[in-house]
Amino acid sequence: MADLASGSGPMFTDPDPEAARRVFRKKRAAFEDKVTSVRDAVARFVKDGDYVASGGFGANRISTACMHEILRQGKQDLGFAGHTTTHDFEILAAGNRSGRKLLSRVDAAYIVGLEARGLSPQARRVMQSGEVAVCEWSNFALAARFRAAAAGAPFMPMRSLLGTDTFQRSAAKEIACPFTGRRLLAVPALYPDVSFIHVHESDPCGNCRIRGIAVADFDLARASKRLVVTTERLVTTDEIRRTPEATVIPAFCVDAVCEAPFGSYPGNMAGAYFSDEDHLKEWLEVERDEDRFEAFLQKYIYGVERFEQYVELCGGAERLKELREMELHPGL
Amino acid sequence: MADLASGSGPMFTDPDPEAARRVFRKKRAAFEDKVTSVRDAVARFVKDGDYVASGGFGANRISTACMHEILRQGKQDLGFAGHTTTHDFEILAAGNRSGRKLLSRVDAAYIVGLEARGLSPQARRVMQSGEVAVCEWSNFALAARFRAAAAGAPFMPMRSLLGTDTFQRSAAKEIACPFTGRRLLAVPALYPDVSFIHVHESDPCGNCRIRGIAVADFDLARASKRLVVTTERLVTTDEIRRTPEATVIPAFCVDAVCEAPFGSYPGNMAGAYFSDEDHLKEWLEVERDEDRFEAFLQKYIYGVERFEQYVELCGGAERLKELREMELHPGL
Amino acid sequence: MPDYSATELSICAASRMLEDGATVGVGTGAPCATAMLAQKRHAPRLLVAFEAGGLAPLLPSMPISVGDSRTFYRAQMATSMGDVMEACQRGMMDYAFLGGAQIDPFGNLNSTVIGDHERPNVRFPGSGGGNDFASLCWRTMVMTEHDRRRFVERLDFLTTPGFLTGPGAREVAGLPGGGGPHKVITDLAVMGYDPETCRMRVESLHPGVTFERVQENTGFELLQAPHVRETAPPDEDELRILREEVDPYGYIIGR
Amino acid sequence: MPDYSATELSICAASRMLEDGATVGVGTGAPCATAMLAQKRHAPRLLVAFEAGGLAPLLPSMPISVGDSRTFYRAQMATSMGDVMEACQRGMMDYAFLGGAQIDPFGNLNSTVIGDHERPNVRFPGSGGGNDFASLCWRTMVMTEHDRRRFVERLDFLTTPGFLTGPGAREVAGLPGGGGPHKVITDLAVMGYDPETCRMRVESLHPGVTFERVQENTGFELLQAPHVRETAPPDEDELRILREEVDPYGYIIGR
Repeated sequence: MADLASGSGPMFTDPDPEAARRVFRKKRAAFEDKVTSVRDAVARFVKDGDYVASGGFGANRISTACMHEILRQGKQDLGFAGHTTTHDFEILAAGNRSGRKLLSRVDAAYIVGLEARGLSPQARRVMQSGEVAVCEWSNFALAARFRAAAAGAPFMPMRSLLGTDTFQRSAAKEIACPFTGRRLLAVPALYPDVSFIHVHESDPCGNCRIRGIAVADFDLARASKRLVVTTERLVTTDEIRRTPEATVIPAFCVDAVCEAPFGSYPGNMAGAYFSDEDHLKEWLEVERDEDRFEAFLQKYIYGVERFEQYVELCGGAERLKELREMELHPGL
Repeated sequence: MADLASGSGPMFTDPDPEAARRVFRKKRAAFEDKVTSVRDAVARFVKDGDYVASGGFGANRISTACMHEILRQGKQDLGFAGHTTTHDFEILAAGNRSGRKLLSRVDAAYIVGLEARGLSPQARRVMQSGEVAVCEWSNFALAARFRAAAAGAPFMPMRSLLGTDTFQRSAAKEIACPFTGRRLLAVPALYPDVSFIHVHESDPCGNCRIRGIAVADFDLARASKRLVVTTERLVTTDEIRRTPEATVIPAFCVDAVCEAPFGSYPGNMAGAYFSDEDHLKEWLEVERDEDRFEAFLQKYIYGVERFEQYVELCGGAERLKELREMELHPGL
Repeated sequence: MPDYSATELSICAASRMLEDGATVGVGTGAPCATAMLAQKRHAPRLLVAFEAGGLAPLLPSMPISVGDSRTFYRAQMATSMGDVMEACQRGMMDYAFLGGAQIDPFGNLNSTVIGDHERPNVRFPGSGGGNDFASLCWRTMVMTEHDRRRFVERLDFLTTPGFLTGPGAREVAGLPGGGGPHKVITDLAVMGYDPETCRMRVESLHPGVTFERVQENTGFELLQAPHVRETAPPDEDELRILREEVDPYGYIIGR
Repeated sequence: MPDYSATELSICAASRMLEDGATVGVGTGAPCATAMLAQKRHAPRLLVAFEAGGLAPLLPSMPISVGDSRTFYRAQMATSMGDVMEACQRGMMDYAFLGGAQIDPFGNLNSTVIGDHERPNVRFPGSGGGNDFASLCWRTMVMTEHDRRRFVERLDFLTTPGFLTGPGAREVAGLPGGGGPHKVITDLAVMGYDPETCRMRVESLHPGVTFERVQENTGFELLQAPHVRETAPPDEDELRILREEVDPYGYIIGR
């Protein structure tokens, strides 16, 4: 096939599995206690200029605790993978204010929106300013990029994106199938420098269980050069070994384990608590006015030291009890 | 890259996802009761000339009940995918005797052997006779072929097989990576006409749970044009819906559900019963002598109507109680 | 003859197009309400899939996100995004049911930017799973409000494929064969596509709506089907299920 | 000085090569016994992976199959073949530990056929996961009996890659860089590979074994390491663990 096209979008990460193999060769600690604090994990594993990815989907099972800490520690010049990132993206976008630039490049499949809740004014300001380099993808394309990296392959073949401006603005390439001759899309492996995944249960070594949908986290965990896990609760390795088929992320992929109860708040955590729609609405509301937003961030993020304090400010145990009710009785 | 090589092995199935899409478009019954007998499932879903695949690994979680039925019904001219197929392959190889030809083509990653137990004389006779066309693969390569088919992609890129006679005798091709320029292996999607997978639990619609390793069955189930599931026990759909993350095979991939307690016997079934090493040894032993083998098959397979009768002949409840003990107390 | 809103009418009209036993990938909002209505009324065996991994849930209420816990509540399987998308790529999903966006005569959609891509006037979320659903499912259904800002001759950005440039263009581009846009349901009419030209055409007008009014609210020339019918209005039963069971709080139908 | 069999010696010698904290993909038989011994003696944090999906099990006894339930008994994860193989491809597996086969001077292995492929004199199982492990793990260890039928100048069939035709050949073929054969442990000696030529060389001789005897039992010319040592014999502790805990029924060590 002569007329194979290439997307013109920027490639933010190196898809070469040989480079990745040299990094992964050093990841080995399957039996090591990796329990640490969110603050120390972010300080130790996130460097300015890193390419970051966030697990979960939308405002569901996201590592809010780590997103806040990245903002609080004032990390700069980060790349970010946006496969239906909603509130997590909204938090990081708050780092691009008053001359600061937390986000400098984004692989975008779904950003700036919060699904049925509307669009984030702050995220839109940032993404419309031209200060952030953007490469376009679809959710499946980004998931396939993590799949390729997790497999240790430089790319994955797939069949969407073709024929659209989304492809033109991506860093994907058209290829001819060696067996059928068909035109296919090849998406490059995406190895994030560091990823943050919130789970229901982890042991101190990082063997993790997830309730409900895994979204792309099976692959994201394996694709990441460094992986910080936050968990609703710590369980023993003995408990993990009772049902090994329930493990989704094995310890040897994990670099840090942080106990973070309600760590997805104000997002949803399956079986634990529903999303706090009032607080999410407040975020969208205050973002309209830069001064109010500044005060809001002071109160909830910059003004506190730990995520637990934020949860307290948002209503603490009382509010979480309500959200638990909503989660357990979804018909109401 | 100018010197990209291709394996010279035969391609037994069509890797084109367009052809497969037309078949999968008709697979829809996510809410239909598909409970039937092993006999009827094999009679209805296996046609002479079909390409067949078997789930599990080695003699572990295999659908022995269906392998026996295929032999009993005298199916002919079948293709077969051999990713560490041991006792299942041994059973089918018994169909290539006295002028009959059950197996006519095999994608081989691991065949004729039973791992630590030794090689099957009958399977070796068949594979050394030249009457069966063989294409060579590795276990990962066959798993990747199922992965490609499950993904609806015509191939998967990977990095083993390269540089060996295994590649030369495969139907794989070398390709150049569109991003790194590296030489890679491309393995073609493998869509079996019909597959047989034994699971721990299934509901009447075919939502299945597996205890322990899934091996390649997540992908095999999705790659198969027709899928026959045998299950240790039937559970209600209500039970399945209680923990949807535990489902490995969703109903809309399944065509038939057969309740087959001890259906992997004399193979191992995790948490239920260990393999019957005495009976497996007897198989290998009698295969040395064609007459004794004939009598053996008469007694255990051709002479009975149902798999349950075979289990009875092998010691029934008493023997299974012993195998359960061995499984639950593996230290002993 | 009950009274009903245009939104209720379009949801009811769309739900009748989802036959029992079909498989559909849905987005949040009206598409999800439509699928829920179909399940509760005439299509109990409609398999609903969500891009984040929810497969055949018993939806207890309207999801806020296509990945929230309602989307896999008592589901047959809570799986991964890849597994759902690969099922679409394998050819197992009949319908993609997408929400509002900028749409052109060939059913192509824009949900990325208005204006220049480097420095857009408006940045929208982007494809999400929309491009994948519309590329890989057999038939794409779109629900949106009907106005000239949404129905445009030329998109600022082609995010999600319809028929692209016309007959055969999807196949030439490498997309799976035989798929593409199916229906567009708005507050004014139901549109399909002309088999010859792949251009949008009016197939039924909602009660009291003239073709002229639809054309006025459309930024390109609309074709007409050989026999333009009147959209059948919702019946009592549909409205009761929609108002009492599907959307009791009126998130979508707004009351 | 305890008495011990050649098999016991080679298992003990091999197990000392597996350092604590390493990751190893093992086959059944001697390789598995070796890994178990290492875990129980000096490498409690040795991560053992089985190709069928068992990850970091607490092996209660010797598996009969690399997929039987012992291989994921109280494991950290019971996963898929693809997940384990992809971990190898990603570069996370230090050692591939393979069993006996026909081997050539460059450490290439044959486990497919003797004679012509279409109509072989002997059909062996084939690659299984061997080719993948040896292609994708960093270092390949092989345990086999030492005789001229096994150690041959030319393989009937190159199933599994060693150094292929010599230095750089793996990389030219497209295999991951920096991997390849590491050690061959037999009942007579421990062999490694000459860094210049990638040809097999004797590194240590088991007590009482001469180089000449090893060469006699090898179908190609063996090189010698600059300083050929004597293989350290097993100590009481190793033998006790091996005999009482690892292989009490003597499946492997045969007693």
